[in-house]
Order: sequence, then structure tokens, then C-alpha cells
Amino acid sequence: MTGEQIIFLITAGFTLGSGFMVVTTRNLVHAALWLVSTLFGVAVLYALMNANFIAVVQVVVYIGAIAILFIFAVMLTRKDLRENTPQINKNWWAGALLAALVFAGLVFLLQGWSGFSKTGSALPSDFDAVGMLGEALVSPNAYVLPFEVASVLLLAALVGAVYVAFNKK
Amino acid sequence: MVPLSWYLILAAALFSVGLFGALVRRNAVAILLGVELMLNAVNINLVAFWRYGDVTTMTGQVFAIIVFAVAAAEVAVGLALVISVYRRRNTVVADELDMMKW
Amino acid sequence: MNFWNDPLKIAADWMEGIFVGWGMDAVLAHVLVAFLGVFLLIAILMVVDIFLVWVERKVVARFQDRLGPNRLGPFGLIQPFADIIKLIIKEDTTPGGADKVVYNLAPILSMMSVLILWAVVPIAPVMLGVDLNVGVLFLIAAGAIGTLSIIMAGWSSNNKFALIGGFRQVAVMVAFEVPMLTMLLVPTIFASSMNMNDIIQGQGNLWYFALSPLGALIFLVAAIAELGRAPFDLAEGESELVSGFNIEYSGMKFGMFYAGELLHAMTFGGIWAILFFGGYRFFGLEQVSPFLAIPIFLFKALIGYWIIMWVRYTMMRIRIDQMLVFNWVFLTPLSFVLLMVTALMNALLKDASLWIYGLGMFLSNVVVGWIALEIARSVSRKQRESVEGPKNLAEAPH
Amino acid sequence: MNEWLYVALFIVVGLIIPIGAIAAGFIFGPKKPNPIKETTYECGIETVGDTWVQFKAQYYIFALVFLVFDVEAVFLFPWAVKIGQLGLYAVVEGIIFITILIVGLMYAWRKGMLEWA
Repeated sequence: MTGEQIIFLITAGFTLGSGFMVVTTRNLVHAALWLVSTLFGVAVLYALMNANFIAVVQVVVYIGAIAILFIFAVMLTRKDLRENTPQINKNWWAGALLAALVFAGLVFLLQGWSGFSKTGSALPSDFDAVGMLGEALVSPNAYVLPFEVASVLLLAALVGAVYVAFNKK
Repeated sequence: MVPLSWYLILAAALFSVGLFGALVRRNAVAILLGVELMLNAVNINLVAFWRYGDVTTMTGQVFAIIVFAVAAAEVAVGLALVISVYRRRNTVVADELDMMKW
Repeated sequence: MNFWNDPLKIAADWMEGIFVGWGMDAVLAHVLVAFLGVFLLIAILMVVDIFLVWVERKVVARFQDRLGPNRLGPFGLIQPFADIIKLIIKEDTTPGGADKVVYNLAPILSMMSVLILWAVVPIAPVMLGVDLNVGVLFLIAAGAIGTLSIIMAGWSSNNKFALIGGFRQVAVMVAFEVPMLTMLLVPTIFASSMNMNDIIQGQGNLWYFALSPLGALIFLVAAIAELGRAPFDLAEGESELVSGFNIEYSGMKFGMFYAGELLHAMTFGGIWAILFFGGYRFFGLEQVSPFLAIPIFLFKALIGYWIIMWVRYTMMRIRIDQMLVFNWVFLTPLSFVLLMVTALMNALLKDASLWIYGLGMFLSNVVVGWIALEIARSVSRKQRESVEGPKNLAEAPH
Repeated sequence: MNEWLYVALFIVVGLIIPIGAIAAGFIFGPKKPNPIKETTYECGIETVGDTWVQFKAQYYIFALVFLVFDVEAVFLFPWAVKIGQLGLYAVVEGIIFITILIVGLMYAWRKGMLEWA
């Protein structure tokens, strides 16, 4: 087993463990903090895949903004944070069963795929991922439309969220 | 080098954990936490397919970034809805939100 | 290659040779040496940090026409060590009802978020730090962990004032991160790279400050707000919130927040120097020896730090509503306009000579800044007149 | 070797040093906790009521606007790296992108959401 595989296994265990804590912790602020550690684990996985830009963006967007937003939202809706009420549905077993089935189904489906256990090759040493990403985002025959639509999507999210949350009646 | 299958299995497991959270949590904020996990599982897959496919095609990374934008929009509007409902109904328990009967 | 030109490489090779000689695996030896190097750098930073306590106290004393620490050792230089000993032998109290794990994790993460900034800081031509192709964004990522640590400290202390202070600080930090991110894009455009080394290399002929003085200024304002220092220190607000998010911390845990803030300020001075003032560059002097390059970089960083202190001890605290309006309504739109103008000018003047390019950039910055100030002036005059009524005719401008 | 290894070293050392400092404080400092000492400090009088005060909704708006512009910056960084080599069209696309988001900022401002009160 190579060092990279060991790092992967440790990170994967950490990520999944934290993810499990996210969905089971009773205290919602703790759940949000566990989400942070899950997302950090995912960022490490991106770094392991040499996707530097995505790894840093993961930390910037998820830990820097989305986790903060979650904690703020938890604080703004504090009443149901009390830990004495049950946090889990009565028929949680059905959810667990469904999740397990989805996992089993996904693994079963993927196993039949020919590229399942593919291994990658090392990246060329002068590989400029960020530059290529920039070019892909703005060149007319690549992703310029999604690029602009993302802007509209963010605008819609901003306007919608402002309108929904604080429309004074 | 880690084989692609490891990443795919991890992503599937993370997706299932997120799905479990989204299905069973009663608190609407916690449901959105579960959805975040699912979106991250998707992103792991996208980046893994970029890395193990043709690295000179940036499709996987571009899609991953767009998923970031979608996740941001989803969280922004979702939590705004939760806050809005909380201000009117004083609850964020999803089972108790039954205003829309029809 | 001799010791004078590249001391770190020589030392690292020598130590790796020793470790391999002991029968250690080559890769492991390399990692171990890298670990020792990182440890050395951070240990030096902590020593610098201790002296920053002295610098800060001495400088504030001079600003306020006092002497500052002068009893312990020459010029009071031993004073910070006495402070450290005091912090160590103080009792670490934990408030009842605090969330122990989160409470103890917060100061550690706060310090770490500052220390890892130095991973991408090039301090000399041969000491480039980690050669990360996303270096600029890494700074923001490290800052994100700092923001999180503040919210953790505020929430876990089980104290209303800590919670309010933490929330205010986070609101301010996220608000001012927008102009900061935008201004980080300006050197990125000039250098066509997010790598900190490339940004320094790109300033061989002209510092980016000459190309974008307004950008440097906006970055500094955002950095001061990010640090939570006066005039943007309302989260600390000793008179209103007692001390903000770190109110319940004592002993060394408080020391971590305090030392982290000082080191953060100096680090921002260094980053400011790298992004806009050429980092370790000084008319080719840096190529002579790292023993010259490091003092040059340190000097520039300390000048940035001194400006941050100067602002801190000169300005009064402004209210949080004024501050956030200032950011969202003035600084953020201004930084976006500046970014668009910079991108446009960069494309238009791409083939022009260096001097025309520099002059065009500089003039566009000046024009944008002037227009913004004029708009701000007329808006604030209208606001003032709506409060106190128009001034009488004799005073009115013709 | 992967450059992230060095970043990991920085993270590890960056954790070790503050932990060591706090541990030193833990070892050398006195430890005599009692319930009175552990009460929270608020302005010199006894704490009243619940710690979890209700927050202004404006905090959420600030975090929200920040999130939107954070993601925007994520799109703009690759753009900024590349526009030096690409033509004017790339710059114009970026300017359209930014302008659309400034409209959102203007909307939030017009709704009075960016003010404190």
C-alpha cells in the first residue's frame, strides 16, 4: 500500500465519520461544525486528486461562507434547537433502509462499469489547471453560457433569499 | 495511485449518509445539512472523473464549480425559507410545516 | 552554490544526508527535514510575535506621548517575556456551561489560521514557501478558518457578550472579505497568475502599487477590518461588549487570540508588501543573498504593520451600522468598478509600452477614486443637510 | 512530490505550537475551579436570562450577500488568470458577469437590507 492510499483511507474515514456525526448529532451547532470537518476532509481529497483550485475553493466557499450561513441560520431559529425534543423522525429506520439500498444499488451499478477500477496517470509537471479552467469558462465554444448563467443564478438566489426571508408584511 | 473505484465508493457512501440525514432529520436546517453532504458527494465524483479521465478537458472541474454555485444558491434560498417560516410559524420542524394542504 | 547564497538548501541537504546515513528512508528523511524547516520557521515567527507585543506597546506609547515599557531590560525588551510568563502561570478558567471541546479548539484554530498563511509567503528568492498555484486564494481559505474560530469562541463561551461580539466580528469580517477578494483579483490580473512568487516576479519593473494605488488602499482598509482593529474594532468594543468574543478566555488561551491578532497584523503587512510593493524585491539587492532579501521583506512588512498601527491609534471607533454601510454601499461597489476598469485597461493597453501601460493604469485608478470620492461627498452632504437642514446662504458654496 | 504535503506540515506544526503553549499554561498554572469562579462575566452584575439571545435577521443577510460574492470570486479567479492572454471578449464577459451581480447588491441595498436597523 502506498502512502497516498494510506492518506486516502484516513481522510475517507474521517470524512465519513464526520458526515455521520452531521446527521446524528442532536445539537445543531455541533452538526454544522461536523459539517465543516466533513467538508475539510473532502477538500483534502481534492488536494489528493491534484485539483488544487477546487480544494481551496471548497474551503473558501463551504467553510468560509456556507458553514457561517448555517450557524447564523441556526442562531436565528433557536427555539427548535432545544435538545429535549427528538431530532429524528419516528420512522427513521425507513430512511436508513433507503439510504443503505441507494448505497448498495450505486455500488452494484458501478461495479458493472468497465472503467470502475481505472487508475490515473501523473499530471504533467507544467500542467496549468487554473489557466485552462479560465479559458474553458470564457471561450465561446466551451462554457461561457454556464458562466453567465451562474451569475444569473446567484443573482436570483440573492434576490429571492432577500425577498423570502425579510418581506415585511 | 488510488484507483477510481475508491473515490466512487466513498462518494456513494457520503451520498447515502447525506440522504439518510435529509430523510430522517426533523429540523429543516438539519435537512439542508444533509443535502449539502449529497452535493459534496456529487462533487467528489465530478472531480474524480476529471482526474481519471482526460485531464486536459476541464469539464469535470467546470461542473464542480457550477455545483458550488448551485449549492450556494440552494443554501441561501433554503435557509431564507426556513427563517421566513420560523418567523411566521415559530417552528423549524419539518413535520409541523403543513400549511400547503393542497 | 554556497552557504551565503542558499543557506536553507545547504542545511537541508546536509541534514538529509545525515538522516539517510542513519539508514532512514530517503522520502521519510525529506519529509522530516521539511517538518524541521517548517517548525523552525514557525518558531521564529513566534519569537517575532513575542517582540511584536513589545513593538505594539512601544509604538502606541509614542503615539500617545508616553514612554511605554522601559523598566525590564534595555528599552523594556524583556517585558514581553514577562508577559508570557504571566500568561503561563495564570489560571485557565472555563466558564460553567461552556462547550468544552469547541471552547478549547477555538484559540488553537485561531492561531493556526494565522500561522498557515506563511505557507505561501515567499520571504526570499530561495525561500519561496510552498509553490502553490492557487496561493492568493489560499490566503482567503486560511482566513475562513480564522472566521470560523471566532464564531466557535463566541458561541461556546456561554456568554451573551461573547456571542454578540463574535457575531458582530464575523459579520464585519465576511462583509469586508468581499472588497478584499476583489482586490486580490487585481494583482492576479497583472501577474496572470495566482502564485505568490509569480506576483513578485511580475513586479520586476514596476510595483503594482504604481499600477493600482487605489487597489492597494482598498486592500489595506479591508485588511484592517478583517483584523478587527480600530477604527473597525467594534466587535471588541471594550466599553460596550467588555471584550467581544474572547471575553471568557484567560491565561494562555487568551494569549493565543492576542498573539494571533498581532501576528495576523504583521502578516497582512507582509502580504500587502508582496501583492503591491514587490515583496522581497529591492532594485536587485535581493539577488545578492537571502541574508539581504529577508531583512528587505521584513522591513516592508513592518512598514505595513506600522501603517496599520498608525491607523489604529489615530482613528476613533465607528459604529457597526456606519461601518457595514460604508462597506456595502461604498467599498464593495468601488472595488467592483475598479476591477472592471483594471480588466478593461489591461486588455486595451496590452501591447503598449510599459510606461504607457503604467501611466494608463495609474490615471484610471486616480479617476475612479476621484469620482467615487465626489459621489460619496455629495451623498454625505445630502444626508447631513437632511438632518441639520441646508446651511445658510452665506456659507453655502457658490 | 505533492505541494500539499508541505501545507499539511504547516497545518500540523500550526496546531502543535498553540497546543503546546496552552498545555504549558495548563501545566504551570494553578487549577482551583469553583462554581463562583466559573460564572460568566457580564458587566459586573449577575447574568440574566438565556445566553442564546435572538439575533437580528440582518446577520443572515450579510452572510448571504457574502456567500454570493464569494462564489462570484471563485468564478472570477480563473478568469483573472487568463484574461491577459485572451481577447477583449473575455473581459467583456467578465464585466457582464460582475454587472449582473452588482444588480443584486443594488436590489438588497434598495430594500434597505444592508443597513443595520
